[in-house]
Amino acid sequence: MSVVVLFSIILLCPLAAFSVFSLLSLAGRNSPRQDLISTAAMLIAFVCSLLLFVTANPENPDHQTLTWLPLESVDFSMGFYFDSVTAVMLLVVTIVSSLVHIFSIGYMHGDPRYPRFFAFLSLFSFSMLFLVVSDNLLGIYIGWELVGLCSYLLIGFWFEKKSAADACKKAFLTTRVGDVGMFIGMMMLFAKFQTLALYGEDGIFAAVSDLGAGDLTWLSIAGVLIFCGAVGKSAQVPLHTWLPDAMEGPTPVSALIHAATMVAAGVYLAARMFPLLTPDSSLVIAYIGGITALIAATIAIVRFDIKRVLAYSTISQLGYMMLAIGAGSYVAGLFHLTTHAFFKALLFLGSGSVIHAFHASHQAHSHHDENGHSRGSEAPFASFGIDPAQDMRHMGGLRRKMPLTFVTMLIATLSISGVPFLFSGFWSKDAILVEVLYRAMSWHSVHHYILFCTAALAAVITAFYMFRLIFMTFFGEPRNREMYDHVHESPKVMTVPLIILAVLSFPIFNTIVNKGFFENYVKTPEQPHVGSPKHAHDSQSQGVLYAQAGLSVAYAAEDAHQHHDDHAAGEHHNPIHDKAHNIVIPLSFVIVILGIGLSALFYYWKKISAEAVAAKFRPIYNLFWNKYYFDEFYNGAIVAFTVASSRLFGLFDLRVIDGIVNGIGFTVRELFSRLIGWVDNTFVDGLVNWVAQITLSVGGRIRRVQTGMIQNYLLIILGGLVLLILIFRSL
Amino acid sequence: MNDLTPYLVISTTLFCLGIFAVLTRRNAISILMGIELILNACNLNFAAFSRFVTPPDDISGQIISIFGIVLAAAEAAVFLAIILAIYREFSTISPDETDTLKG
Amino acid sequence: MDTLNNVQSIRYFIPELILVAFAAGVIIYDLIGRQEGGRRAAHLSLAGLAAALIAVLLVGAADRSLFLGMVQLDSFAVFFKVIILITTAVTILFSMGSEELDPRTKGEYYALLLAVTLGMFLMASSTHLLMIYLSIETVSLASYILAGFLTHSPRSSEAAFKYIIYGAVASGTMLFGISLIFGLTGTGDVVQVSNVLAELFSSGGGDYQLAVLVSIIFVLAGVGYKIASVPFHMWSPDVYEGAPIPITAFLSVASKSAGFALFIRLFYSGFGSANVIESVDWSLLLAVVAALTMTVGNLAALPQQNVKRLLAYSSIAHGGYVLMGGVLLTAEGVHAILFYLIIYLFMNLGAFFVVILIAERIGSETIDGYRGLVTRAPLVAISMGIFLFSLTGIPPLSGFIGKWLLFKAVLTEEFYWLAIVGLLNSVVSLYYYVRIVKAMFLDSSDEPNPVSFSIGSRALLVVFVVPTIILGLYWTPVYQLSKASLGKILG
Amino acid sequence: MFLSLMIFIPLLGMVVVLLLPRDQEELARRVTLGFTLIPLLLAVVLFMQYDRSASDLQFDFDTVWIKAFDIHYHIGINGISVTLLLLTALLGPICVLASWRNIEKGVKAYLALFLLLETGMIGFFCAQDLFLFYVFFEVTLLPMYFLIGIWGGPRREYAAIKFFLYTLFGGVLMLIAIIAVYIKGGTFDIPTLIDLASREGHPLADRTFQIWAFLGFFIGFAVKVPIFPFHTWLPDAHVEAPTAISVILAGILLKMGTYGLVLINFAMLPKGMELFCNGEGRWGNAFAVLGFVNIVYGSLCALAQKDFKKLVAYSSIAHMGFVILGLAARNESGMNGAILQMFNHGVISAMLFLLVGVVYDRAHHREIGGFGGLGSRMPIYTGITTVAFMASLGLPGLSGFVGEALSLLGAYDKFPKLTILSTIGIVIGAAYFLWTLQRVFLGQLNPKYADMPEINRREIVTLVPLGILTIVLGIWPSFAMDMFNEAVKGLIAPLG
Repeated sequence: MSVVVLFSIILLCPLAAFSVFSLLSLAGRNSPRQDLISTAAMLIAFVCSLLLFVTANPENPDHQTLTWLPLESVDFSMGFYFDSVTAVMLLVVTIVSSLVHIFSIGYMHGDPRYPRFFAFLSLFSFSMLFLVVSDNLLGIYIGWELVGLCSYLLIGFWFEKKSAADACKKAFLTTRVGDVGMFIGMMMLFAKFQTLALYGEDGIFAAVSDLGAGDLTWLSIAGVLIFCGAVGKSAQVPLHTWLPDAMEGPTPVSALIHAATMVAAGVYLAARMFPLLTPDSSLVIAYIGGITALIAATIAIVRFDIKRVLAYSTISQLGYMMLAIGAGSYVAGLFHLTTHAFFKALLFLGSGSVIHAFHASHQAHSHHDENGHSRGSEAPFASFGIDPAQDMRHMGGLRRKMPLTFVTMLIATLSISGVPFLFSGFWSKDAILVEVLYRAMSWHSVHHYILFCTAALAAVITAFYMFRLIFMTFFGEPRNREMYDHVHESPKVMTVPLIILAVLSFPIFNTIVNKGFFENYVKTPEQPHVGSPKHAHDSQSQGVLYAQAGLSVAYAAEDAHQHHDDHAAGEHHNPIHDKAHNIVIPLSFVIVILGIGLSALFYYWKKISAEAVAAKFRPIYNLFWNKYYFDEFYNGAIVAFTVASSRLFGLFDLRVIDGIVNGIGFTVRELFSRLIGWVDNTFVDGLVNWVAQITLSVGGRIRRVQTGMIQNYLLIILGGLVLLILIFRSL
Repeated sequence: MNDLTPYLVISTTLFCLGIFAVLTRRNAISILMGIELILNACNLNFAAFSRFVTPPDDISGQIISIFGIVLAAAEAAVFLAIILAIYREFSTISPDETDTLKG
Repeated sequence: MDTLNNVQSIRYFIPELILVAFAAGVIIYDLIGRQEGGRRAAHLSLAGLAAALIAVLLVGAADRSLFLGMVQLDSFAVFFKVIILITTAVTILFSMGSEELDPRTKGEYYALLLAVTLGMFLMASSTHLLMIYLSIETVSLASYILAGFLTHSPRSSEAAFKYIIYGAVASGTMLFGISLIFGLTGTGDVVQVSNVLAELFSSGGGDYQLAVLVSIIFVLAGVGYKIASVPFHMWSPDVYEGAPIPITAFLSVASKSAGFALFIRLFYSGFGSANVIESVDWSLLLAVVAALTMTVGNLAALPQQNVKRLLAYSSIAHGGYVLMGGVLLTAEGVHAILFYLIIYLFMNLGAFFVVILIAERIGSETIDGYRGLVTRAPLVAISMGIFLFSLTGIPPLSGFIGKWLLFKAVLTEEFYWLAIVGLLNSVVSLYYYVRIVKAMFLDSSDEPNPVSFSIGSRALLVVFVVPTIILGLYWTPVYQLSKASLGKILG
Repeated sequence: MFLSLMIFIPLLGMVVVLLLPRDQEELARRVTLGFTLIPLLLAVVLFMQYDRSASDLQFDFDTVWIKAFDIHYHIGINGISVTLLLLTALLGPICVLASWRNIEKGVKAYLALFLLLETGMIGFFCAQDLFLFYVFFEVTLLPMYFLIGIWGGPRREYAAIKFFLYTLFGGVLMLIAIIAVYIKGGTFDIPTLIDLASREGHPLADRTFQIWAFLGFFIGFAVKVPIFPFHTWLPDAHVEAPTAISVILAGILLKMGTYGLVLINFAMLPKGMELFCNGEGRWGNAFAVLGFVNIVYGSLCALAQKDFKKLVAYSSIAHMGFVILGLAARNESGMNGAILQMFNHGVISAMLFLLVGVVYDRAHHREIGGFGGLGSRMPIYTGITTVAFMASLGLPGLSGFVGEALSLLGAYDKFPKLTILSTIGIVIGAAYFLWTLQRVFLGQLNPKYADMPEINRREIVTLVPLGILTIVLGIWPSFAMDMFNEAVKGLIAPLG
């Protein structure tokens, strides 16, 4: 079957599933077997993408377009672009999505809005797939916003919960901020190239390489702006605060959207934009990625909510990927995306299974409860506003109760902590470290050395907190008896997806997560050789240009050379590269041992008391516990701003950022509304009314002249005559 | 005396006196007198002009002044009638006190 | 054009004679049988008007100067005569229904109306300063009486009182001005006056400037008092409010029209023609007067509660609009004036008719009396709405077309500021017209029981409504008519 | 002839309705519905018949009306007007349905006035003679005044007169400009005038004249659009007007302003446009700045509202800002975006007002804070609202996005800074809509509305067609854009 047909099937199946639901409900009827419809649709899509992956040949990308808007001077075409990346992404998305569908059948069972959930899942899958296959920025942006919408709808799925309602709005608005940046970037590109198409001979990528040297800065700015979108969606610092809150949504949603696919879309975007990334913008991306990786990891250490831990770990892993892309190692980034998608989804589903079990037990022993999950509020005992069913401090020893969940999650954990050779996570993470170090060594770039250390450190912490999670959840003695007693393993429909995902964490069985295969399958596109003719790798010209870009000539030379043998024979037979490799392999052993060992000392053997350490390093602990005061910073900054300036737009900022950050700020709204309303009434409307007033009062005056005394009238005649004579005399 | 000026002076004075009376008198009758003064000033003008300006055989000026006198009489009649009506309604003929219509 | 002597003139003077005859006839008839409340007298005078109308049309509009150049017979005069006749007839119809008038005296009332009509005929056609003065006086004297016609009504008497004092002074001033002009030119014939003045100044008679200016402005006082233009407008609100409503309507339309006829004749074929005084910018003078008039009228109307008084001010404002057409002394301007007067006739008389009906059925002249009228008397309310919006000048009603022509005339001469003032004024005017509309449509009345009106009055109402709408959609005939009526007025 | 039919059938309907016996209200409603459906039918036919490949006038009909002034009854449509015609004709029956139950007093008068209004609107979009154009422009005033003033909310009288005065004020300034143009051009025929204005040396082409005329027309239309600072009539009018009338106001009347800008200021007075849009000199950014102010200011005000309907009203101001911005760009993407945005805003804002009406009819108040948790009580209503909101905040895949994005993309070419600033509006837009969504639909169900009836079939019928349009145009904008693209090309061709 041709690519087009397969694509259309892949896209249409989920869309159809959603339409069925929406049409039925518009007619006021319920869609009883929505779960089956959606799941079936997703499976079909999966089969098709598998077919694509197997049959289609990524060497010669398939690219088809048709005009979307009939404009002459500018080009608005829609189309799809199929290359190895697309194939991989399609596969990843469809696999995870199908599995999540299946899992949800069990997890969401008995929810009052059961069908709606699946409908939304289908809509999401459609949007995500659309985003992946589309060949131009506009299409990507469309899919981009649509997945945002679905994430909004699904986070707020249990909208009766205030926390959920707030979280979904926060998510939408925060990402929207990034999207606006992305849109501005798009406008810049559009203004320059009169098109938003990426591929093809008049696509942006083709045009970029014809740019003059003077455009380098411009291009960097555009690249960073586009990347803003990714910052929002992939929850990079400083727009990361929405993702942890997004955990208010049902756990399968967290697994699908906020771990495997949507948040990874940011990375995908960065990767797609790879040919636009100048050294400068790359560096920005890399730094943001690195910082995010570290910050998120450190925050994760001190979380107790099992989903929050995973959320922060997601953020930090995404940071990794960004770092990779920014460091110019396209393949490693995408590879980590792939592996991460599977094991993170697995982790979330696993945690979901635990939470499910706990809720079940909770229901078993506290009967006063109707609407399924939507009652995190009434906890039987004190907890920092954490849903008790997600609080790891209530868990422990679960490995006996739910062995399957335990084993699968353990595998995922080993994978994410990068335990050597056996697990996919190791390979991808290792690849990233190697790439960064390699850049650092080959370009003698301090930046990249710093980044490398950050990444390594983050890796240690990752291992630490992941095992902390495992130990606290599955090992030791149960901390909460009566809940523990009611807990039992989840049904097949939930465990099977876990098993499948677990299998997908072993490179041996799966080509898709096999580094060797992946590196051959996915090819790094060229980055802009701004100013120089296409495909020219003359190191001199490169040097000059990158010197203009404010980088060392060596960097430039190496880079050119690098590109050269990229095209010759991949990155392997490159001395520096091998050197980096040889450093990283042992290092990752150290990392893993360090991380796991520490965490074991804390939480397994209990040799060291976490509390004690926390007490010792109270300030740091607080820093972590309070998530680096990001939310507080936003609010605080704004409050300070208000106090500082009572100016209208100051207040407006207050209102909006507050709305973005935590969407509460009711008092502020009051204040703001009064001000704006006041301005509108006083200044704008007031002016008009004022004129009206004047007119009326003048009317009144003139009226008063009409005294009713005839002789005054006569006087006025006289006056009028004299006046007229005087005036027109002088004229 | 064969000069236009004194006539004009007189007539202008009459006119001004008339206007003055009309503006200042607090009694309808005196106002009527003022009006008569104005009209007579005009009549005087016409007569004088026809004597000094227009050719001797053209007496239209004097005719006009006669018309003026007639009209003055008619006006006076109507005026007095209205004054009576006013007196009936307001039991005063002072224009200051007949100011119910205003604004 | 040929000048006819008195004997020859008679046959062209028949319409006026008919009016005189019927006026006399009505009085005599009234002396004999005044029992039946003057209905017959009314019919008789209507017949007289009809006869006069026929006569006017039969005599035709051939250019002739009657009575040795005292009176001019031309299409221009005919046009105004017709307008005046129609207005008088309508006024008589109004009065027949009116209950505020004392039935016993209605006979004299009609006779006086005929007399006024005669005077207005002369105003429209006189070309000699003396004739002008006489006609004005004729009209005024009769109007004074009519304004005060309501026995035992202090308001009416007061109106008459003020009217006559004001009128006498104004016309006296005018007469003084006339006398000066006579002295300066040695003639009373308007055309000759202009010629003499022209050569007087062409032979560098700069030292006469002040004299001429003063005299012309004095004359302007008389005319301005007739068309109630600032600063000679102040009598009209009081008189309009005090006088019987039919008379108010009559004055606001007929005597304004006659006044404009006089104004045009005087300034176009008289002082205006050769722009007798180089040093005076007549256009500017008139433009200022026009702008002031409409502004004062509109602003003063804003706070009014008494609908009669409100309409009085509104008609002052409309005088201002019309005056805009006369500002530029162009054919187009005069044409616009004639056209506007036709439309103004319908919408203004219509509005006053509604005021009469309301005053009699609901017994209120204030806006409050109009509350919820649409539920009580839909036809009347809707008609009133149409008249008012037409007066505002909102398309597709005829009032808009009238304004449209005026503004076009002004803008053609690139008098932009005047046009802007005028249009902003019409926005202001919307405000007070809508106050009545609001009362009628948006407010609810305290007593919802419907009010009934006689078939006749409803028919008459429709007679006003229809042209007000139709002329807004298709006005070519009227346009042609008014164009034809210009005649040689512009020399 | 076709168009004349479309214009005057509602008028005929008005007569018929007035002739119906007083007590036959249901019948009157049916009749009105019928008389609004016919134009819709015609409009659809028009839409099919229209030759998309031509930029000149089609269905042209021209006959002398007033000989003396060479005033013609000249109607015809180009691609821009045909889309707006379709919108007008579509909203007609929808509004009749929307006011089926919630207008009790004076039903006949209401329907009659509504039909008159429709005649005015349809005529306005067809008129090709400046005089006719102005007459139709003003004809919409009277019915609107009464519809707001009689059937409106508590402050209806204030709102009505305010609307009336504002629009008339703009109207008279426009009238001066029209007369001036007529005096210079000697005709009212719009195509002819456009042609004359493009000839160098012709008095119409004189730069200073064009600038002044531009200002006259601009103020006239700016009041209708409304453009800051002439906007203050809009919130009052929208809030006080009954649902159906708000729909017409937002859906059509605002478009009359922008349509006029395109037809007159843009096509007939290019030199004036040049001065205010070329981005150079003191005035070069004026037009775009106004667009920017509308966007940001409108969004800010919307953000500040507590009244559901007022919020929607202010959002309209913001959305019209995008239109202005797109027009200011004067390039293909900007213009097409602006015009598409006109159409889309017509559809979306209509939906929004209908939705507000739905909840108002049930709860009899519009306090955003006064609801809560309706999502669980009325899922269908919530679903439709979500679609409308998302469309309005410019979610891709729904029609709102395309117009906005195109306008911005086009405007960026000319006014980069302003356009970037304007994107703030996108965020704020999301902010206030989501805020409303949360306050009204999310959270615990407000016990006061525990038995709030779900949206009924009639209301769904009014909403669904608009919803479909929203989605279709979001996915396949060419559906509408094909219609006016040629016309737009014709407009911007002279600019090179």
